[in-house]
Amino acid sequence: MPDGDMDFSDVGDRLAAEALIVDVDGFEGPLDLLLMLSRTQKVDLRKISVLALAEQYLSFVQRAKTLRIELAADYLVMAAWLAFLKSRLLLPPDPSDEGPSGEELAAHLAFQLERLAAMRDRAAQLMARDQKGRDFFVRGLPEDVTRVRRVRYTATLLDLMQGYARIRTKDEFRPYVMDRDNVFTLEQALERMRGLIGYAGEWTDLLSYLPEGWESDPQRRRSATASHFAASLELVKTGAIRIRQSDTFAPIQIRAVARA
Amino acid sequence: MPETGPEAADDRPPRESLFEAPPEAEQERMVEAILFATVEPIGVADLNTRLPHGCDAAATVERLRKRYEGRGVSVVKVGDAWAMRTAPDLGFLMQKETVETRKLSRAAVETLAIIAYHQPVTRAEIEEIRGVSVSRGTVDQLLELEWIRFGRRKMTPGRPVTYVVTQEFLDHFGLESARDLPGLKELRAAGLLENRPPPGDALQGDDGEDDQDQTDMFEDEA
Amino acid sequence: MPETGPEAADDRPPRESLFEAPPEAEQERMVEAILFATVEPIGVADLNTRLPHGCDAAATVERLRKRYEGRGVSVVKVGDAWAMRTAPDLGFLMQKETVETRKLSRAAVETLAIIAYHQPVTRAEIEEIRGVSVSRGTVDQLLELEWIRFGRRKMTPGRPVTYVVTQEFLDHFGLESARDLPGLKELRAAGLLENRPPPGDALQGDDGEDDQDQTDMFEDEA
Repeated sequence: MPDGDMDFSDVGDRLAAEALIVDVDGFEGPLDLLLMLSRTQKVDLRKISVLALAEQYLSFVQRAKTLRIELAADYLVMAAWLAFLKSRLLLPPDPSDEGPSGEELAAHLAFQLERLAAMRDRAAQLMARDQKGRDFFVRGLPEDVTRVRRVRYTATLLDLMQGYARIRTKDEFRPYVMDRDNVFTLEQALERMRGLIGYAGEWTDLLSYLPEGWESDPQRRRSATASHFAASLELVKTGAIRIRQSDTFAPIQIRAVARA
Repeated sequence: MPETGPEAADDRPPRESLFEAPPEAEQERMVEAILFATVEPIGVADLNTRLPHGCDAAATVERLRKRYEGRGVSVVKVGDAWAMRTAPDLGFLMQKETVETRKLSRAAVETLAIIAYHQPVTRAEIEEIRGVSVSRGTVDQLLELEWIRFGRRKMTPGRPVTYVVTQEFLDHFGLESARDLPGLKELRAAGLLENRPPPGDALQGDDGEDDQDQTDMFEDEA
Repeated sequence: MPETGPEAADDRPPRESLFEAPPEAEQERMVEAILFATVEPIGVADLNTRLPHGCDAAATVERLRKRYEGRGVSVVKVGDAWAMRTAPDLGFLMQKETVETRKLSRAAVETLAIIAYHQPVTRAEIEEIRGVSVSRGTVDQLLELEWIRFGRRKMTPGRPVTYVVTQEFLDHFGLESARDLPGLKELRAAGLLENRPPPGDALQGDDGEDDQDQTDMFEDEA
């Protein structure tokens, strides 16, 4: 600490100190005040005498007290800490003490002050830059991007199938009308066979009784075969005809029962 | 670029004397900046009051207009005033498309399904199957989506137009052909058809025949 | 150059297939129009989505920047985005356009500088640097101006939220990136951007990590 004590013998310094006291509200905390005080040393912050700074600060706090100026708690906390720092810096290091040395603490304070000063300089530089809306300008008449909203419709295969299923299911509730085009009913077959049976003296293939137009189309043939078979069973039951089949899947034959 | 700040401008006072106009190029820069930043078109008189003494706004704006000819931005006259606008042929760049995805309406889905399963199919046939009339909007929407198109006319009285599904439709639904559409049997197996379909339903049989039947069904009816 | 207008482009249709990018001059017109029409800086990716298929926005915007050098309007880079702004030395012509901004308090200005140089930075770190607590109003004001925003949380106990500066900040102060902040290198070289805890502080271990974060942030933006 080369500078040693700082005294207020100089009238100007004393006046500056007084002014500081009056302006205490203008400071943003103890660090701000310390930075201001350090300026009076008029040296590079890296070479600052922290001891001298501590002295300045402590005497500032002392004066504030004598002038009965209320100091915020953090100013007093800083004063206590600086008093501690001062004692560390002045007394020879105690080997049994494990805490940081006075020099380390002083170096950190110097660092904090330097950092704060640097940030202030940069802040000033930043605000001195060309600013938008003051030095340079944006397009005054922006042509807003018009948003074209396009709707994209989607449907999944499932939607499609469900839709179709819905329609098809709905069909079932429609009054049911038998599509008779391809159906030959039992009644029709019975009617028809009753008329023809008289001519069946010999065993005749049942299928030869199928009406014209019902032999070739598979659906029609199936329907007519079934109804004619059922009708023939009916006729067997009434004793009008006899029926036989020689083997499985062999042709079914019928013959009229000779009337006694 | 702090070097080109207001200080830089102050560095050239000799050229900016009160009675000497800035060089033409400088006047052009100034008018360019003003036209860019101004909120509304600005008249020559207004330009002159904003420019340093001795500037000729009318001539400068003309030069600027020439300079921007064929560029993406042009200097245009709006009434008696001047403004800069983007070139009209680039208007399409000023649009931002937002695509909104929406589900197809139930009517559209059903109509589409009927066309897919029964194509080629007339509007009357669609209405018969759906049991309700088909709105023009629904068909138009499907045509617009390019999921259906007109098929050949039906050889029946009135020669009604038919609808068929498109390649676009197949692509969208991941089908190779309309025949890949699951039949009613499969729909039922998938639980989509809870109830037994009515007897004699054309789609009852196996798939290959179904398509055939479908076509036949309508041709018969016609 | 009027020769490079849209007509000129039309003169060479054989080269303009659907999947071929428009000629360079045409791309330049397009980027010019888009940047000109828009107030907010636009990223290269956004430009590419607005340009026709195959355009190279990054290269085009660089050419455009060159073209506008020395003009009354310039193409400026703002972070990863691009914008057109009037030349700063012509600000004196724009009294009409000047936006009266609320005067920032000293605390706000300092806080802004600390966030810019130390980002990502926590409130506690700002307070440590300034030596006083940061009032809510100060941060709110900066957030409202959209000059700062929340960054990712710090990986330290309590996972405190951090602040970083925004693209709007860069735009407002004419910075290409946060790395272009005046004197950033010098500050770092002098160790003044380190978050150095007081000697004997128990949290000393975090120091290294914090610095890492800070460096990363600036490197990311490169």
